[in-house]
Amino acid sequence: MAQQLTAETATEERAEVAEWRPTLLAYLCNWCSYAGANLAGASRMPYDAAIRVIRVPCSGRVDPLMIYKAFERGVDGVLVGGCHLGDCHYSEGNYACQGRMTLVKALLKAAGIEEGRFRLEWISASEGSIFQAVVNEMAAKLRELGPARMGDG
Amino acid sequence: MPRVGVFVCQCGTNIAKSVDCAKVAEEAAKLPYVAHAATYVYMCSSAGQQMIEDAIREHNLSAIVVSACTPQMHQKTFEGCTERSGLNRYMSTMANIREQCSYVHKDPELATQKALELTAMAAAKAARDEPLFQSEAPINRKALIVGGGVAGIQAALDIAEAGYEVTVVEKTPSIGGRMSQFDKTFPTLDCSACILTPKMVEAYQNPNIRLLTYAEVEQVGGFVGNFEVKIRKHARSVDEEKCTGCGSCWEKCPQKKIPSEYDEQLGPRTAIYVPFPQAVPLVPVIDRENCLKFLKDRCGVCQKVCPANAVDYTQEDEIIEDTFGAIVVATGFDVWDHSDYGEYGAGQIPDVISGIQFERMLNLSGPTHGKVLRPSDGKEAKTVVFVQCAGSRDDQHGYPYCSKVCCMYTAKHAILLREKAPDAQAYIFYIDIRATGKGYEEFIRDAQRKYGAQYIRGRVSRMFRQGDKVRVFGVDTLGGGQVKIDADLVVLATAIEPRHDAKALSQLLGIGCDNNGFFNEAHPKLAPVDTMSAGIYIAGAAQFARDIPDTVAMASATAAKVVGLFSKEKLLSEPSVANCDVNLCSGCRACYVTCPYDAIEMTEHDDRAARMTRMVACVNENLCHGCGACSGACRSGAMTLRAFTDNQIEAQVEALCELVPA
Amino acid sequence: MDSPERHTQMRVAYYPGCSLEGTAIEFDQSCRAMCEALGIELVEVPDWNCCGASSAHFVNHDLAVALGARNLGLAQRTGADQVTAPCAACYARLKFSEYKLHEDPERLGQMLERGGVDYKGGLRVSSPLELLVRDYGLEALKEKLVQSLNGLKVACYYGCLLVRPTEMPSFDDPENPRSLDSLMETLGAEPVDWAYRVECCGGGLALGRADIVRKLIGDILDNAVEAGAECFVVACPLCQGNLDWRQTEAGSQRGKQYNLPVYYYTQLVGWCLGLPPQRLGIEKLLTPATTLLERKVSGLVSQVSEGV
Amino acid sequence: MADDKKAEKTLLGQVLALSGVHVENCYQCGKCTAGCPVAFEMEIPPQQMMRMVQLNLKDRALNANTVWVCASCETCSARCPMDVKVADVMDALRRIAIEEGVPAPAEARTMAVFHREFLGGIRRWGRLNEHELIGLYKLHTGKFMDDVGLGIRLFGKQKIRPWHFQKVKRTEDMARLFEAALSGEKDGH
Ligand SMILES: Cc1cc2nc3c(=O)[nH]c(=O)nc-3n(C[C@H](O)[C@H](O)[C@H](O)COP(=O)(O)OP(=O)(O)OC[C@H]3O[C@@H](n4cnc5c(N)ncnc54)[C@H](O)[C@@H]3O)c2cc1C
Ligand SMILES: Cc1cc2nc3c(=O)[nH]c(=O)nc-3n(C[C@H](O)[C@H](O)[C@H](O)COP(=O)(O)OP(=O)(O)OC[C@H]3O[C@@H](n4cnc5c(N)ncnc54)[C@H](O)[C@@H]3O)c2cc1C
Ligand code: SF4
Ligand code: SF4
Ligand code: SF4
Ligand code: SF4
Ligand code: SF4
Ligand code: SF4
Ligand code: SF4
Ligand code: SF4
Repeated sequence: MAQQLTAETATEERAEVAEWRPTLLAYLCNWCSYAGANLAGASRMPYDAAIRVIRVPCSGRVDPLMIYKAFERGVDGVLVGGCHLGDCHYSEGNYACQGRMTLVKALLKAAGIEEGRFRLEWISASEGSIFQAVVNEMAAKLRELGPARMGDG
Repeated sequence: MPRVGVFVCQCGTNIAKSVDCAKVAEEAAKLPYVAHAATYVYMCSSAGQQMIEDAIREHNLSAIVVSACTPQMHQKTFEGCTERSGLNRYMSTMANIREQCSYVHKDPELATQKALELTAMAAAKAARDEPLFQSEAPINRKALIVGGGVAGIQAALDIAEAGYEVTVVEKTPSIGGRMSQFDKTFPTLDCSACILTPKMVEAYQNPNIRLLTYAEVEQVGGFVGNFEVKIRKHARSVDEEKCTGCGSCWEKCPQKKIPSEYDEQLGPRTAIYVPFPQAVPLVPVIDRENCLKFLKDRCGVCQKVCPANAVDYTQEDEIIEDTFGAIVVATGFDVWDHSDYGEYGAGQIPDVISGIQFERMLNLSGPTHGKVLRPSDGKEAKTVVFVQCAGSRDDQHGYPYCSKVCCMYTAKHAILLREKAPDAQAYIFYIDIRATGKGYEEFIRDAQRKYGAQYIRGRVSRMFRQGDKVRVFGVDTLGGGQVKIDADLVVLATAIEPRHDAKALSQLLGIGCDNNGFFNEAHPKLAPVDTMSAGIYIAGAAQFARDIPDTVAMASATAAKVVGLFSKEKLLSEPSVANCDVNLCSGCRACYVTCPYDAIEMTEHDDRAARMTRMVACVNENLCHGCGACSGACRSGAMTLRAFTDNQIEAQVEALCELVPA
Repeated sequence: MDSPERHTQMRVAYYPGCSLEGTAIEFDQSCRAMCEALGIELVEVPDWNCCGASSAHFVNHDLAVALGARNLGLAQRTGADQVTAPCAACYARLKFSEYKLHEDPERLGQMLERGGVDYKGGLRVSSPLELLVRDYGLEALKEKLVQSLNGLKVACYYGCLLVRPTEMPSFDDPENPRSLDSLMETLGAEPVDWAYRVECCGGGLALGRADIVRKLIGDILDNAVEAGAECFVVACPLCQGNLDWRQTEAGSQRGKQYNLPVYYYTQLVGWCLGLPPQRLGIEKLLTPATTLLERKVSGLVSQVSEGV
Repeated sequence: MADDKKAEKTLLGQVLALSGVHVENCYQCGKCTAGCPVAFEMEIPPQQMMRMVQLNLKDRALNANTVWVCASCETCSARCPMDVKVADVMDALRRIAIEEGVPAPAEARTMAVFHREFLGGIRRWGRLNEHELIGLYKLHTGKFMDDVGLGIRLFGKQKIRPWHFQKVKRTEDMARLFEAALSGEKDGH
């Protein structure tokens, strides 16, 4: 699963440069998913460079509007990452998040945003490889879907 | 106008290898609000830090961005820079261009572009940073301990030893808890009273410890450092100051047949009583529900015989109000009531008793003076069947969990049975043996080898009275086949369960209970004695079934937590807390129900513009942990989390989208 | 307090079941006679079918549910809101059908439709014992008694089906049932404290594996005798058959001679209501059963009738 | 749902599909065996039967006499601490044995015949004709002389009245009900 960074992967990356690059925005909770991303980094697990992370204290901080507005502004995909259920640093913030994200999905659907553009994932501080996989999967999906456009659902 | 300084770190070549740091700095300088940008080889080195501090002063910066490693590594370092150069400490933001950029993207062009975007996002946020302040609260350096079992006593002694005042609130007339009921304790078989009584007396005599027995916590307000607590001390009907514990009163009391709680209903007590001879304090209480004076206004013997004139029928409950800095909850456990087991006689067979009742039987000062006798006819019991896991590991009748101590105490019972009656035979029905402590497995083997206990692997299906015996239908799953034993006495290793009033107490304290009803720890591995409420700790069997070694270790751990808290000069709160804009708040309570720390109160707000008072949310900054769940829940945009405001997050998204080549 | 008038208006659908038409004819007779005397109107379920008893659910759960449901549908046509089944096995099967129908009403509904049945649920399934103890009331019953069992030492044998399966709501405690005991106390008998009240008698194994049944009832008989019982009272034709008919065999196997009549509770209630023994089928019991009852009343003026 | 398909092929999966009982919850405490009134006659006691199901040892489970001597008394189900409905599992195993043509072991054959004849009778008549059942049973098991004495005694008490039997009027309904119930399950229930 976890690839090591090699000369070939660097050249593969190169080929992408000229192409259209999707913008994948991620809201990651400080304690688990953000730390998981750091672990992927510390272990040199390469992944798609489309991702831009905004650190939040807890996935419970994520407001549906933060996702909706991001699509409005032109990002192509949004990832929300939190601690596994039961592991939340603040005990139950991720449950609050999970509840709200069902609303988000409905909202995005109504706005004509394809399903693959939004994901909620529980990624722990030790799951660097899962973070890598999720980012790669999502970025690939976004490349397949092309730029997001709102409102024509 | 904010003036942001950007400092791009090369981390030797860690970052510079794939990110063109000079280019990032150069481009960053063009970003809105950025007044200065620079790059350096090691930003966290003293030279790097000095460079930042100088730049802040020289360029009159109001906030900084350090594009470097993860904030989890050096956020605090760079906060030092802002603080030292006279800015508010928290006007410092990091962009993670190492772990989340240079380490994972080898392509220089992609990595450089990403680093720039991350820097721009951080700068957009930094431009909207506002000074944050940690609020300070004084600490009231007194500890409250709820429950005076071995856990409560140990915690009290440790805290008192460190020089702080402790109040122990114990519900029953004496401290001591379950351990005071035992004859001997596994795995070393030392006499329970011999090791516990000295501790009880020490707690009584320690000038730093105040024991409030026959008392309960009635109300808890405030927060860590300043809990305001109301305690009800039930009327004892005996003046604690005057009583000498001579015993004349309970010797003369005519009400002699009341089932003793301490003896688990196997023996009687009087209406004025001390639960056991070594009780601390050695001051009786009158059980008003059974006293003739209170029932029929007759008798009054105890008052007449008391040489110290201590008996006072007019005494009333006393309410004690006090403030504490920390609370330790050590209320222990209850024992599951086996009348739920119809197939085991529904509690109606006198010779089917619980493990804790057997403990009382084994005790020399107990109702049978240490003899193992059948409750039905007082004859000595020779064939004793023990049934493990009664009410534990049972989804149908009892609890799903393993009660942890019953394998061990059953082995202890089998050993003590042989010691008391060498011709007695113990049969132990078990499913598994769980003996996972120092010397525990060896203890079980001793029970088998040296004391001849017959272990039979299988659960008992049914038992009933057969003449003067109890017929037990079990199974030997290893030997194969059903087993029928006619026993003199059956001892059920009944489950350890939460105190029946644990839920109520947890609500009083604002700490949660788990699915089974035990108090919730903050983290099962890394914070096993903390609770989700700062300043409240749990010890012993109140958290889950625990044996004495675990209980005492936990108690000392809570004491270390309390002493650690008390050794601080003052309490500093989390700087990044939630804040409600009352003008926007609709009073919908969405935040209120979401907050895991009960940090939000709905309060009345005098809305001048609308000429009315309405309910709005209000954050108690001392309780807020800064998770932001409230802010995520708020539909009106009224609730924000400082340092992670909607405004700051939107600005980051905007900065990102502006830089993305269309 | 329930007024006797109310009871005279009780109207209940009656499901006799196959055994009561066959070898347990006396259970049927005594039950009808008892209800008549108490003013409980029994309306026989028209064209009822076998409940499937001990075989259907062995072999196929849907079939077991369907057989019961057809009867429930027919019972509902009588207009009564409750159907009573004396045989404990039938009672358990009907209750099971009613319970299972709620689990997947749609699928079972379709299945029943194909079998020409229309049952939407809502009927209460009871045993006449339940009817007596819970609906009629033991106090009300006491008022109607004309003779007492005068301390007859009786072992109340519930068997297994009356109180199981435990996942269905039961009118009595599954491990330590009391209803028969209280009924017997009301009749002036003295229920003995014994252990085998819910142990299985082997039920449907009687025909296929009489050897097993002999062993099981031997244990039951021994325990009852040890507890001082003079007779049994039962609520199930399988229990009655096994205990009564195979008593001699079980005895000779153990070198013992048992002599414990095995009454249906309906017979004993009928007896105390003063009904003639022939209407109760007491002479149909294999172990001689009339003398014991006669001995209990003879020479003793019944306390109950004295009070009336 | 490829997983389900696969699971259904295992004994554990088959039992789950037929009875809804999760046998994997059994932790082998033996309480079912301890209380089973006929365990002394079983080649494999109930608790070990649960183990056979867990391990998918179909041959061993179905070739034992266990399911045929089980009296369906539900004692095991009522007392299992893990809420494993053992009696329902026995029902399911019996069905699997019948459907897959596993012959009942010799001395358990009598019970298999009993159930077959019992149901056959209901299918034909709607009601159980006890006398027919006894007759057919004896015919098929060859146990003519068993219980003859008992039969004569019952006859004497007018408990056996072969001329009295009444069948259900709408026997065609009965046949259709059987068909519906038995076919329903072929659709996967
Ligand atoms: C039968 C049996 C035998 C055992 N034998 C052994 C053994 O040999 N060795 C061993 O290591 N462990 C043994 N244990 C386990 C041992 O009992 C526990 O480890 C120990 O008692 C836990 O101590 P505690 O202080 O947490 O709780 P407890 O001993 O239960 O003390 C809690 C105290 O809090 C008080 N309290 C409760 N609620 C309130 C309230 N709301 N307000 C104020 N006060 C309250 C209670 O009155 C009690 O005094 C045994 C347990 C049982 C059941
Ligand atoms: C295979 C395995 C799996 C486990 N899984 C779990 C699990 O899932 N959950 C769980 O709760 N527990 C688990 N445990 C138990 C867990 O490992 C221990 O509870 C825990 O590691 C104990 O921590 P410690 O600090 O006491 O000891 P250690 O983790 O052993 O740390 C001791 C440290 O002291 C250092 N040291 C040793 N001697 C000296 C010396 N003379 N001078 C200086 N330093 C020294 C060592 O190098 C080491 O860093 C597992 C254990 C094993 C073996
Ligand atoms: S600040 Fe971080 S990135 Fe820079 S040199 Fe120090 S460790 Fe490396
Ligand atoms: S007689 Fe008085 S002094 Fe003595 S124990 Fe009783 S109350 Fe205390
Ligand atoms: S007054 Fe009450 S407590 Fe005192 S001796 Fe009399 S009964 Fe006992
Ligand atoms: S400790 Fe032993 S007896 Fe107690 S529940 Fe666990 S396994 Fe059963
Ligand atoms: S930030 Fe978290 S802890 Fe603070 S008030 Fe909001 S929900 Fe409560
Ligand atoms: S969620 Fe927002 S609007 Fe609702 S009460 Fe809280 S702060 Fe006010
Ligand atoms: S009683 Fe239940 S858990 Fe125990 S062996 Fe039997 S089926 Fe398994
Ligand atoms: S249902 Fe069968 S397996 Fe269960 S206890 Fe009864 S006879 Fe034994």
